Amino acid sequence: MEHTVSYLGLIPLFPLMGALVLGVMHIYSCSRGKIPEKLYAGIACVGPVISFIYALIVFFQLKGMPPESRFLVHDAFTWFSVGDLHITMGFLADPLSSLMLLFVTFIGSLIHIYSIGYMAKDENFGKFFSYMNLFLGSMLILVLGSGPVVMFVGWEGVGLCSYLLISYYSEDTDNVLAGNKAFIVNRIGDLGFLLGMAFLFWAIGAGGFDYLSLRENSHLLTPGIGLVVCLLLFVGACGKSAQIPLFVWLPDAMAGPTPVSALIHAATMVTAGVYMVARFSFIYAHVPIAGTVVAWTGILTALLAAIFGMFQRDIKKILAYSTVSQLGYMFAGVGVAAYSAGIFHVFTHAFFKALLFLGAGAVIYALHHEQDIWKMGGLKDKMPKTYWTMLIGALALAGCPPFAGFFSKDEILFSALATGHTGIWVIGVTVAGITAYYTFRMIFLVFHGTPRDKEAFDHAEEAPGVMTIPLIVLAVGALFAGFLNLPSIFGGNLNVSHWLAPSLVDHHPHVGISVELLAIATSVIAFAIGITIAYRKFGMGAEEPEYTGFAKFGYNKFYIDELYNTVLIKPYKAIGSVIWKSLEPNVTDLPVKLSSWLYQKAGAAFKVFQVGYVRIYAIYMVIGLSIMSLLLSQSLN
Amino acid sequence: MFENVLSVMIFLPILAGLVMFLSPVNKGVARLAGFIVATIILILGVELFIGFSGTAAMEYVENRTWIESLGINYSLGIDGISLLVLFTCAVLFPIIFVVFSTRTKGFYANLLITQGAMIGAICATDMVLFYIFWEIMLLPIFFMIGLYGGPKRLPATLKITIYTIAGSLLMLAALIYVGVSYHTQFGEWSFNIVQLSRLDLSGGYAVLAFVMFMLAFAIKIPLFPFHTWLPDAYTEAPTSTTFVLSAIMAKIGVYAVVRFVVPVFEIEFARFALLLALSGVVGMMYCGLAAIAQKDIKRLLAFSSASHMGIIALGVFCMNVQALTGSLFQIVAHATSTGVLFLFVGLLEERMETRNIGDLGGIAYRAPIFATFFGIAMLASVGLPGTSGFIGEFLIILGAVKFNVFIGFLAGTTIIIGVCYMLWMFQRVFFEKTNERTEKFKDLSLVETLTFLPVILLIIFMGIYPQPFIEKIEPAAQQHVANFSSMPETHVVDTIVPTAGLKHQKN
Amino acid sequence: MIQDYLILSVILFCIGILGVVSRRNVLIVFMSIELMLNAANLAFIAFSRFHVSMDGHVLAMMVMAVAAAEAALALAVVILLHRHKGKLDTNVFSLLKG
Amino acid sequence: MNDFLSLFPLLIICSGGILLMLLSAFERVKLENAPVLSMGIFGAAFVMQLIASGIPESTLYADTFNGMLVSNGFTHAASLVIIGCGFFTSMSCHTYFRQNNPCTMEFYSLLFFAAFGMLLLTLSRELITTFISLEIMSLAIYILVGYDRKRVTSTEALLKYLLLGAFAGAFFTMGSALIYGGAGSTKFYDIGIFISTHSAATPLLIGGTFFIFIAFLFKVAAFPFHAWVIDVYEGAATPVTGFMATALKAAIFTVFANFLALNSALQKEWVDFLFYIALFTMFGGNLIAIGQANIKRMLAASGIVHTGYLLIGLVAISTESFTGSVIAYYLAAYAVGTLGIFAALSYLGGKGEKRMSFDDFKGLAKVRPYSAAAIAVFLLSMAGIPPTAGFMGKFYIITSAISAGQMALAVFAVVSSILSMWYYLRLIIIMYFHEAEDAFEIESSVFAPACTFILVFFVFAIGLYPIVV
Repeated sequence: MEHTVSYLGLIPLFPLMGALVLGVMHIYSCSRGKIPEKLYAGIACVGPVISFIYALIVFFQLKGMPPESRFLVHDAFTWFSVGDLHITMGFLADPLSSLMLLFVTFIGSLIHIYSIGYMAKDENFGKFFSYMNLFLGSMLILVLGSGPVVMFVGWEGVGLCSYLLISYYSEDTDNVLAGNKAFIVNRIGDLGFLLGMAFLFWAIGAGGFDYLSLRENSHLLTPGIGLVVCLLLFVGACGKSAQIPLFVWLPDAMAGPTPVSALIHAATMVTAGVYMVARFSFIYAHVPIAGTVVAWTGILTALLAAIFGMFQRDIKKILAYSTVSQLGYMFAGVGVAAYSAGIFHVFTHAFFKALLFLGAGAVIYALHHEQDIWKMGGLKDKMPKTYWTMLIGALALAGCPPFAGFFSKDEILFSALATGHTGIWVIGVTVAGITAYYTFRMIFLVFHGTPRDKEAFDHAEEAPGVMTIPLIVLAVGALFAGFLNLPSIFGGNLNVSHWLAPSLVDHHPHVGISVELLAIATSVIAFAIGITIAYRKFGMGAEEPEYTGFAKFGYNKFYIDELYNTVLIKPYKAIGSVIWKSLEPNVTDLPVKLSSWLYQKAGAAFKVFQVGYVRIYAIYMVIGLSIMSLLLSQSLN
Repeated sequence: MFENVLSVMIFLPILAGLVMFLSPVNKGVARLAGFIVATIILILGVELFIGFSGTAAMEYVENRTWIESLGINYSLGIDGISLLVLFTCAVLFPIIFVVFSTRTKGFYANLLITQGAMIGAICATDMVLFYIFWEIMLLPIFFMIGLYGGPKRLPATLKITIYTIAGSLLMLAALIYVGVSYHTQFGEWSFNIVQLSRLDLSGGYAVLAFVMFMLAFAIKIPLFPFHTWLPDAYTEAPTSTTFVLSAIMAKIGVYAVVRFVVPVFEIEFARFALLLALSGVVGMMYCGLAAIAQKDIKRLLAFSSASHMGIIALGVFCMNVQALTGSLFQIVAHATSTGVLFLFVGLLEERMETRNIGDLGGIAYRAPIFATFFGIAMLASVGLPGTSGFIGEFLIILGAVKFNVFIGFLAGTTIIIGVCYMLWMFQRVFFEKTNERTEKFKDLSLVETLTFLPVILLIIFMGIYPQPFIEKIEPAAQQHVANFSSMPETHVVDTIVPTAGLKHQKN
Repeated sequence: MIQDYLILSVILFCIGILGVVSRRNVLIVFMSIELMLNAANLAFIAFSRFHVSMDGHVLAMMVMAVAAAEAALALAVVILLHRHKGKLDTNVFSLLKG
Repeated sequence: MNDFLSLFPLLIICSGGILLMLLSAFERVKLENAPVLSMGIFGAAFVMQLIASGIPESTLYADTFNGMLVSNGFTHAASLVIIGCGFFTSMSCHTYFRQNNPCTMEFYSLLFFAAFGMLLLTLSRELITTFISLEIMSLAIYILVGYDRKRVTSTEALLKYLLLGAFAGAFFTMGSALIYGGAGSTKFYDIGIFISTHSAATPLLIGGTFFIFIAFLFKVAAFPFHAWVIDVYEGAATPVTGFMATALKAAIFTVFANFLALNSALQKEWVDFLFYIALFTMFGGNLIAIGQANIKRMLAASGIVHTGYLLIGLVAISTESFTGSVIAYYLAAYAVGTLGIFAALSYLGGKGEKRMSFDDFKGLAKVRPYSAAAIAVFLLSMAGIPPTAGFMGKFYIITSAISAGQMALAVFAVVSSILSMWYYLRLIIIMYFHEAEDAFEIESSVFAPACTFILVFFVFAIGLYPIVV
């Protein structure tokens, strides 16, 4: 059929091959002779770029098709087939995945280029890029997978890569611990995903376990099972996209190199959860309750993370929390069934958040790995490119029209309002204000005012071109990405939404223009308020305040980590040692020990009867036979 | 020659081992000879695997009368159920001979005899024959642990031997009961599993016999709570023995349940399935949790192995085709992941003279190849997609959910529990700072690398393209489940458990 | 009629048993065993009278012969024991035990 | 002709005994060659017995012996076992007496007389014949036990055995008297007829049978008549112990089975009785064995356990189609293992049996790997681990038990053999997993070791090709 193409499988393959080659080269270089970084860099960038080109090809091929039948498939081979479970290693490109494909490969390539500069003179240069390529490959599998199981491969693959890259500086225990945390928390989510798949399969999987067939059979799904499936899948999404209660790993994940944070923990991987919910929109559409749960989880996460963001002092932590909070927005969007809005926010967020991280990276790079914003300041003149690009990013994040963030976020809030989730809308607007506040808190403290750390300031200088060019490109994206989905009120026609429509079960609430205006107005006001407060407090070089009361509470993230530690981790270990120290030897093994002990003792006791006096032996005989004869006489009558 | 390849595969190693015992060869020669024999077996095994046509029927059948008066035959055969177990047993042995050079000839002889006996147990389709090989394969283990084991080897070896023999002697009584009741029902003696599956047993003694069978296998697998011999034995045994125990011998327990218990005792099996599945899951969690508390890598792996065996066993007890196929597949996957991890630990011990996690660290920087291989095997054992470990676990969990949601959920937790202790161990052994001990850690030599590379590739290949394996075992699993579920439900209720115990013998 | 003989033989037999279990002197123990054998003989005779067949008498003869052989061996043992310990107390000979 | 043929081995043994006695009287043969000579005679008898075993139908000596003797497949098998035991015993005696106080020629002639008594016992189908052959056997064995006059332990063993044996013999006579009274005859055949016409439950018959059982149970050392066996085994010379443990047991069990099988009513009457005896014997034996430090005593105790298994065989015999094949096979299997280990002990024991406790055998495998391996094989055979003879024996016993509906007994048998693993493995562990403290120097003699290794071969041969009559 005309939908089958043979090159979809190649898109993930290139980065994976790159990963393999780089890995082998790295291992080789460990034992004999170093390999020049240029060679590594070259190989590293080939994969992503080629994938990007393919992504463009896919995009245009889809564009050439009639909207309702826009999809390409490529069934590479039967992965495994047991009973009526048939899993093919297949790839599916439809508008949704093609959009993801585009920006993942695009941003991925940019960040690879950026990393060449950032990671320069790192002795594990090759390893780093091998991991990055591996990540990109897995991410592409995740995006392109034609069914949940294939998606799960990428899903866990990116988890692995994030583990490897978080614990990249593995000499330091904390980094490794952060990596473990990320992996384990992700695994908790994956359990949800796995069980969700299982339920889904037993419900409607017999007719084929890939999205297209599932979508056809989705009407067979009973609401009960549907709810279970949705919630379980959402658990998976929470793990991957750092939502309540599984968001704790993302801030720690900043232990990895900054490009990693930009690529994995801001732009791509963490949005996989949103992507997944959108993917399964045909199920979520059936069970509104699930949608509501998703939306509320999202918006509450957004609020919580935003509050945490207000009080952080580590520049990357701030960005991390803002990421969590933005992800919350996205879930709110998909939760209220505005899938296209959610995905669009994913899209824009990828640009400006990557931009912010890379900018932060540049700053950190300039200040020799200083991450505390209270030790920065006045870098505006020192590194203008970084400043201006980051400013754009900040504005986009804060949702200032006409930057990208504004449109996407506004779309979400509007749909929340329009679908009658007023509560979500209110919180959303508040969060928008807070976002503006902490974003500009960061900007002011880093770039304005007077330098707080003199000699670090003196050594600081603009990053090399290989790093700034990606910044600029992304800045452009952050500026104009929003216009791709211009709502009608601004004379646009929601291109992206229409593009995504075929692969989503999207419904656009038709409400009066007034509501839309209200939404826009409120979010603009919120932004304004946030930014003014920020300016008041930090505009012109503020001094570090004492964290007290609520601030302290917020700075310590409401002590949630400590809570988990005492409620979950400590007991877990305790159980382990209890089992090993006391349960195993004293309870489980008791019967065995006891029986052998008894046997030995009984044997020892029995020796007593062997007295060695022949008379006694005769007596034994007599006793024995008298007892027997008694019994016999019983049996006689 | 190929029509009785199975006999060759059984008796070539055994004879080689015996000759090695009796002839005064030095250990180098013994090792070489052992390697050659193992390689021949490997070639035969692969050949056999390829030649296996993947129908549900028995292939490579051999049948000779042995003891007419009791209808005991020397009958061998391979089908989808046993294929992968045999494959594992045949393929993994040469590694041992390459990797560990510091052993006496007796050790190698023992290894060969074990292999032969295990292959025999896998191929036997006559219960008595199976029992004989089943018992024989324990003896070399007994000697290997006792002669070449660690400091606290004597209690360990005594415990494993008596514990397992206790189980198998009970099984002996049970299988004789089965044979006798076949004789009473059909008027002829037979211990052939194909004929025995026609039996319909019911009543107290059937339950008793079933319990005795399951006990034997539960001890061997080991199922919770009969696993207590395992930590000591696995830890005290020389690494290659531990490898044999965990990679293959445990699997034979699972295999035997599928092959001998399910067809004969459908009714009892159906009645106890939930309980057994529960014990599998509980064992998985119990051992997984216990693994966290271990200081000794080998013991940690021992517990992790036990934990995975719980899952594999669960797959059998769920008795739907996905779970069963998953288990059969996981048998290989687990052997190639956890089993190989044991070998790696053995190498580690040889180089570092310690297995204590606390004394290690930063090995990844000294030995990237070793670290990579270890990492891949570890990821396979925690069931990461793209490695062999995922397919099996996925299928088993899928089946478990079908079987019972609660069980399925508990079974799912394995992907969390496993990752906890593994990452914990990996962090402390391979990451963090190197110390003066690990400073001078030697990476894998070329030979070792080339030895392990095939296994690592197998892990990945089986993860990415498992279908060739699955399509060979799936029909047999299909049929097995079909036979099982064709069992009339009405039987399940009208079997009574013996209340008066054993006191009413005369029937 | 026959009962009386039987009762007598049983009594003799029991006396024999009592002797074996109660006495420690080897000679006396052997005597008691002889007593038991003779009790058996008595029973044989009585029964053969009862069945009106000669078998019983023959059997009694046989038993006596065997008893004689045993006695011979016993006496040899007695001498042997006396050589070793100078006592005929069975309790002296309890090296083998446990 | 056939009847004469099946008596021929008996005659050979008897005349062999007399011949040796005469030779010793005239001192024609050097003591060295006595065992060789006896081996020759035993071998000849064995061959004859094999030929005789070809006879399918059973021969009743109606006119020659007035039906007091019957020979059939079962007796043939049993006789084969007994003669074989004699052969291997004299083989290991050759080595044993080199390193212990030497014996005289009469020793071997006594061995023959004992064997003669046993053979007669297997054939006898009449109570007094049984009694006489029992006594022939016993008197010979008594003397063999106490043969080493200088060793007080040996004498003590003799005392205990003689005393208690005579005691049990008295019971036998009383029993036969009662049965004679009850059934009017002492021929098994007539008794059988009487029972089938009347009943097995008359007081006289029950009492008589009971007394006779006591005698038998004493001879096979069943609980609670087992106490003597341990001391006697320890006191007796190692080869003699081996002979007692195997041949004697074979003979008694044969006649026991014949007696039980004479009428089904009788067997039914006593099944429960034997059930409990078997039970207690197995577990009592295990309890005694686990505590022993001396190998001979341990083996004696394990002998008690095996008696228990054989009793299971008796419980399970089906009188309608009684072939005794199971019992015969088990006797053979047990005999091979036990003889083997006693043969090994009789040359490893060293001067004056100085090595007899477990600890003396520490690290034997390091010094004498082949002997250690042989002992291990015998132990495993006794423990019933495949592919040895012991396994098949146990297999048959359990099969017969379950076929007779004695599931419980089968399970108990299995449990007791689990318990017995303990002390068998203990010896193996001591031989293999400890360091050698002793050089195990022994008088160089080829016979006992040869005997050991032949028996190893037999253990596997019988195990893998179980010829069931």
